[in-house]
Amino acid sequence: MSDKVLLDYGSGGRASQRLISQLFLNHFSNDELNRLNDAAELSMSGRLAMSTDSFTVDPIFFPGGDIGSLAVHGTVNDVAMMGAIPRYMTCGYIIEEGLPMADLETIVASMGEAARHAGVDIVTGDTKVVPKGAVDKIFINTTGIGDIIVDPAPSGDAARLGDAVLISGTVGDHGLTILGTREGLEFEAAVQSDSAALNHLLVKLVQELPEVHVMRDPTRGGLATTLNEITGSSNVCCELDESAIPVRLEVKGGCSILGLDPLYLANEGKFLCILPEEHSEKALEIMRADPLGQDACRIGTMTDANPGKVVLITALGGKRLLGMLEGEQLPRIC
Amino acid sequence: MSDKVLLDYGSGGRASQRLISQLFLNHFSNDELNRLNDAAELSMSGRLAMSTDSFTVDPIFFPGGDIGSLAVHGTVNDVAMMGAIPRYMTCGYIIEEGLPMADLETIVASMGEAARHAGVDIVTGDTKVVPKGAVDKIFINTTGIGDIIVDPAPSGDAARLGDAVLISGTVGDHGLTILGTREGLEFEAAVQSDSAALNHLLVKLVQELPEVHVMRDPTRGGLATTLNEITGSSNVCCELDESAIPVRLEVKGGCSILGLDPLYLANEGKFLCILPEEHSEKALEIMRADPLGQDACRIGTMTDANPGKVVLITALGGKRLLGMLEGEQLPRIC
Amino acid sequence: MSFEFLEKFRDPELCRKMLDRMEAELESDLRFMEVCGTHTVAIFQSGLRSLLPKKIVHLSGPGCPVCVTHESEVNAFLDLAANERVIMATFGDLMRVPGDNGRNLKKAVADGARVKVVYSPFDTLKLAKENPDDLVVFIGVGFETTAPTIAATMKMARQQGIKNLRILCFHKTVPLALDALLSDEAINVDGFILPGHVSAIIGTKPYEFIAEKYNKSAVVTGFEPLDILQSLNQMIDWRKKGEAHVVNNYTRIVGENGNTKAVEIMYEVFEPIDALWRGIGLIPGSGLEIRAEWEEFDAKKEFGITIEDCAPLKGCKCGDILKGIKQPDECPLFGKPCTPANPVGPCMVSTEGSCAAYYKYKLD
Amino acid sequence: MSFEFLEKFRDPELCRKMLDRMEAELESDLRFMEVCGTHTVAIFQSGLRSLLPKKIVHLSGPGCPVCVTHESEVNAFLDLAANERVIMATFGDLMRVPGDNGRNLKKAVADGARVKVVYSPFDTLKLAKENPDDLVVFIGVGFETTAPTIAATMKMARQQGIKNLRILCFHKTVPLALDALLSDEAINVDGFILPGHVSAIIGTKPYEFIAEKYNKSAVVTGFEPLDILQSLNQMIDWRKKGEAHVVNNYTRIVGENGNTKAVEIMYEVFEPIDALWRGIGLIPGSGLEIRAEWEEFDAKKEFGITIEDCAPLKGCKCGDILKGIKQPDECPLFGKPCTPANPVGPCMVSTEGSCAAYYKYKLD
Amino acid sequence: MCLAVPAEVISIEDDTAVCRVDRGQTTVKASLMLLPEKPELGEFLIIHAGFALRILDREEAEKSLRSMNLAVEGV
Amino acid sequence: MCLAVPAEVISIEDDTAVCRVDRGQTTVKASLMLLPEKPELGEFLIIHAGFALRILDREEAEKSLRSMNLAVEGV
Ligand code: SF4
Ligand code: SF4
Ligand SMILES: [Mg+2]
Ligand SMILES: [Mg+2]
Ligand SMILES: [Mg+2]
Ligand SMILES: [Mg+2]
Ligand SMILES: [Mg+2]
Ligand SMILES: [Mg+2]
Ligand SMILES: [Mg+2]
Ligand SMILES: [Mg+2]
Ligand SMILES: [Mg+2]
Ligand SMILES: [Mg+2]
Repeated sequence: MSDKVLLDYGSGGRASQRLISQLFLNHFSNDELNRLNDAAELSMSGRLAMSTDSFTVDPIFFPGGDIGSLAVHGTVNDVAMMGAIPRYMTCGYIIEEGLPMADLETIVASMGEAARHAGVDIVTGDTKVVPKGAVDKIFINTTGIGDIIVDPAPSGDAARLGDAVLISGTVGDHGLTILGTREGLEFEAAVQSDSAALNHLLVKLVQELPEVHVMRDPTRGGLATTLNEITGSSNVCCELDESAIPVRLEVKGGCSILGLDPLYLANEGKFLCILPEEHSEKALEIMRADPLGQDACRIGTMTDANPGKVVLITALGGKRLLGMLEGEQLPRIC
Repeated sequence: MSDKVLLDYGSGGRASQRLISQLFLNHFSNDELNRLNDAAELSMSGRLAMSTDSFTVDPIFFPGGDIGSLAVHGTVNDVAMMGAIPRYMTCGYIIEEGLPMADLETIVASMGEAARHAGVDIVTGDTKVVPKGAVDKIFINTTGIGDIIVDPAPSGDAARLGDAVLISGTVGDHGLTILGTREGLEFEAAVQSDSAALNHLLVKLVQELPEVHVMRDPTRGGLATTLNEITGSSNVCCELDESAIPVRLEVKGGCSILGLDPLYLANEGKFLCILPEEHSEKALEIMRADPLGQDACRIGTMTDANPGKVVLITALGGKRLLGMLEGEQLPRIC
Repeated sequence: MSFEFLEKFRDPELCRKMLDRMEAELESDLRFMEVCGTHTVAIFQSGLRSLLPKKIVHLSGPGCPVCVTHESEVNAFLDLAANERVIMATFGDLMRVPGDNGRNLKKAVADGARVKVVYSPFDTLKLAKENPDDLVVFIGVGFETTAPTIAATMKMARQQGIKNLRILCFHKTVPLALDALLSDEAINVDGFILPGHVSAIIGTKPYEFIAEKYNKSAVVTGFEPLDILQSLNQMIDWRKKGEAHVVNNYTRIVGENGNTKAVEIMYEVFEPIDALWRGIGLIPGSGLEIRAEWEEFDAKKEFGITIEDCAPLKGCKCGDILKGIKQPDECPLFGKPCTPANPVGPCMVSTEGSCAAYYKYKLD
Repeated sequence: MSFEFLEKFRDPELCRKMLDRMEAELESDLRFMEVCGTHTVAIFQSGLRSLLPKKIVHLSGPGCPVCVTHESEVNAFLDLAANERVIMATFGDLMRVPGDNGRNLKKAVADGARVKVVYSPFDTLKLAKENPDDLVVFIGVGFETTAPTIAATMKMARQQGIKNLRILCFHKTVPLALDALLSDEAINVDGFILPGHVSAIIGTKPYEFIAEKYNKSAVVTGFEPLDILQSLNQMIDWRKKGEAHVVNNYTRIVGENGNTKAVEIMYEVFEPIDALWRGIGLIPGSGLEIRAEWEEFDAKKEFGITIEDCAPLKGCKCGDILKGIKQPDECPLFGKPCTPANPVGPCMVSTEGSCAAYYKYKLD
Repeated sequence: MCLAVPAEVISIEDDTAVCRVDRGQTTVKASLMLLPEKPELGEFLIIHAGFALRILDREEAEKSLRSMNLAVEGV
Repeated sequence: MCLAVPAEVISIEDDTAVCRVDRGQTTVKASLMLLPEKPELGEFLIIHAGFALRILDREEAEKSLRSMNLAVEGV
């Protein structure tokens, strides 16, 4: 294969076949994918969780991961947030003509590795190569599917009065890492993306505690936005204890320079767990037993104070709204 | 909402929520999507078919369809080619900052309409907005899932000696339509894309004829490439009767000017059906009873002449190889 | 020194005591106004506002440089952004500020304008070098804190022989604006929290007129909760005694004479000019303009840009809010239709505007 | 007239009769060579080749303009494509033609070059107008069929005052190349199928030397199966009689004097020059060069491009194939490593090359 | 690369003809700059790279067909 | 927009200081062009838009804290 990706590699012709067999099958190989049918044949049954995400992160390689591993983690996590065991994944690559083949191989290898680690098979895929300038380097879509193992499945509208709000670790690491790679921003932070597959931990959690009401990963928009979505859907108020929210000093420092709030920065390896008060200690115990949840802690409670809103109880003991942003200035973190 | 798509609409914040609720939910509305969870909860069982495709067609609006309807048809068809009833779909939008909102709405409306017509629910999705220049207008990924209703499912490696090769209608319509929209190509053809959801017809076909060996839609790379894939996987020879292959005169004419072969042009609403000789008449009858298969005909036979190859028997009665192209000169037809 | 030490200025325990003292000492409403958007945000974000005694009335003055950037100035930079030769460079704060017909820089980018958000004006040097065939125009917005950084950038550009950098200079200075505000009879403020970082540059002397001419108190204050609480307690004491003072509480950062080198650099490049303030109007001598000796950088000259006053916004109560006559949520437009996503008046424009802070942080 | 009428030239029934006649009349092998890539493709694509009697030996001459474009010419346009000022315009045929180190235009695009595939050279006028700050360079490749279209485009460009269009002129002419080929002692061909569309421009006279000088037959022929079969039958008859003729069988398109207007326009702009043919070498007077009066369009002059001969390719048997001494699949490199995706020699380069046609269409 | 196709003139404007290719409704534009004479509507042109190279001579075409038929007569 | 943060000087090169922000390992570069005097390593700067505006005066900071404590004594 040539040292750059050419349009021919997305043509459906011989060049496409070479790319698929020599690169994708090589790194993703499994019986179903290898058949190269229009669709994969899967055997599943009962209640399924299905989720999709497109990944357009810039830069495509960043401390702690790359677009390939991120594309696995993002989707595996979304499936697992439903109390499901992620089983199968599809991937759709859109590649810019001229992308170094070595970069593509690194990404595909990283994706294969992440999928094996998460225990999911990539069973079907699609590759498009578009003319130079029609896409920025590479975008990846992944769609995942898994078996839901609890009934009812955790859901964003299932938070209830009195529920404890837990977070699995520090917030803002991924968002600040991406910012730190931006040219022109003259800061350096010893921090890396938290991008990780949470499914093994999440499955353990719901198996032992099927009482979990909500699980959700605070990705784009960060903790604040995700909690606002949940309080909005569940019509409860989340009272958050600012001092309890774990934020790395490096992330705090980076945010102070840029005038940003870490609660709005993206995470790619954290989850919120909302469940009845009485199970919160047990949940924390399970979370902390896993390296991906070792900094887990309780950060708030669902109350009836301001239904639909998130209220931050500040370090001073004051209260203020933690609203949803209109948009954000920081593009392409996922 | 503003008259152009802004980065904010992909931020995960309020602007994103407005876009989702006012545009996507409005056109796609169904119970599962409306819950806006990280993943959709589906109830299915048994053998499932799952397929994904990214759509990067340029132009995004073309005679006979647009990228929204195409994104439904492409995936619905791939699922149905497995002898499955397509049930659910996900969609991932990647939108260029500055895309006219009216264009986006047209595309989303068209996608909603196509999904309803195909009888699939769009149950979860993802929207990214990337900076101007980071993508060319809009790309859409769809992933579909359906219940396989035959055992074994049709498969690209299941063609057998003596099988009849049927095509559901004229070839090259989509590819030539897209070429006809290209600036600088001074030809006009009264032809439109054949983009269509074939699932209702395909389901009828396999229900009545579970003996079907292969069903496949000759998209990128056209009839020639798809047949080469099948003969390669099944290790049989496809002897094709050139005179029997239906090609519109408009497509023939356009190809003659450009020096192209219609057998390599993409189709988005046609399928190849390969099945035991004795069922071919029945299959054609079923196909012709549906408007989408009214021009169906038999175009060839699987033999042992040149295993793995496609042989064209020309109008003169000569024989030649119908090979696979290295790549193609015609980008972004899907 | 250490960061732990600096964190003492946020000590919750001491804050609580300050608040208790305040509650105990307050006899009647104390109406105070901060003149710096960073204070506005600090007071809301820390939760301090929710802890202040009812009798403390918190008002926000014309303290956000983005909010007071005049409609005509906004339209001028939006017009310029549409120019194909131009790459606009700007602080992120300006990206959403609306001009006429709902235009803003975010939408301009969507329409094809090239706009680059910079963290420091220094970044424009690199931008200019990387785009030698284009004109990089930096939108010079900000008070005395910021103006010297632009002046220093211009000096560096001249030194490096950069020919394609321009500054669209809309800088404003704080003391004369305060004077204009205070000269309004309707003003109803007991004391001012003065902008700490502006003062780090200009020192404390330029504010002395507040006590002398208007008999009001004013404190140069830092941005930590204790800084603010301490200043409020002082004002309570002074009012009890019937006194009015201008004092510097932010001595760790602010010297009496400020940063003379920065002031020098600022006035080497800029000179005072009459300026239009959004929601306030013309304030003589309250703006900065590029001196003739530096006109090679002057985007206004290059593009013949002039700034004219225009009719005030219908229904917007910003005038009353800036003067402390009304609170944001007393404006009938607040929240509907006026929101940060769709601001009607200046106070909703920037995240540091008083209406925006109310909208974003205040619990009902 | 009608298309139905034209389709009669493909009538399968008549073809069969022609083939039967051929079989009946053939006494020994007839080795014929076509000199036009379009004939090569027509013979393979129609399936005609598989129907020809075994005694008919089909050989492909130097008839594809892409294949005979010299290695140095290919490197020259690849070098130029990398120039940032340049937008290359080209027929699609050249996109995959390999230069040294495996370079080609497709890879150049991936590396950032701007290359635009055009259907007609006329399209370059629009391209030049749309990109006034860039230089549009059209790669002028092709025989007499194509050269007049480029000449007409240059005339139109001058008329429209277009200043930023250049032609990288590598055009070649057929008759002298045939002469060179025939002068080789090793040549083993009984008769030639002459390029119909080249002849539409130059007429039939320039080929008369084939019979006169070399005592071989040659027929100007159309591209439909019957055109080709009819010409082959004639050659069989002539050989029987021991005669050699040059005749025109494509009279519906080709006049004795060709298209005098097109020839005039072509030579108004171009003049003959010695040219290097890939796989053959230097053929005096067989190329076209832009005349001094038109040098404002001359990319070679503008960029100081000269074309030098270089060592022939190792292992490639194209020389023998072009002369009819070997068939493509007799080359040890055929199919491995030499394929259309990764061509070693000229005959595998374009889809009209004889090795490429073998690879693409021939059944084992 | 010498590919040229016959097409029927359906309209002419200035030096450009719009021509129908094959029996369907596909048309292509061709410059008439290289043609010595102006074609009539309904005549056939042979088009290469956007230029008409020649007007197709119907009588010659018929003659050719006749001679082809003659050549195999009695076969 | 007058946001400025304190940061500790950890190295200086030419007219630029690399400074640590908060207790973690995040650093930012700041131009010293506007400072009347050169800071020492370990000193704190107040940084705005990439420029150091002032060196933080430790004694004054301690004085302020003392007076704050004094103000609430006995409360
Ligand atoms: S809410 Fe809006 S309209 Fe009302 S005062 Fe504030 S900015 Fe003006
Ligand atoms: S197969 Fe390749 S190497 Fe051999 S003669 Fe043909 S072009 Fe040359
Ligand atoms: Mg398919
Ligand atoms: Mg998702
Ligand atoms: Mg997600
Ligand atoms: Mg696909
Ligand atoms: Mg790019
Ligand atoms: Mg999620
Ligand atoms: Mg698919
Ligand atoms: Mg498909
Ligand atoms: Mg998503
Ligand atoms: Mg674009």
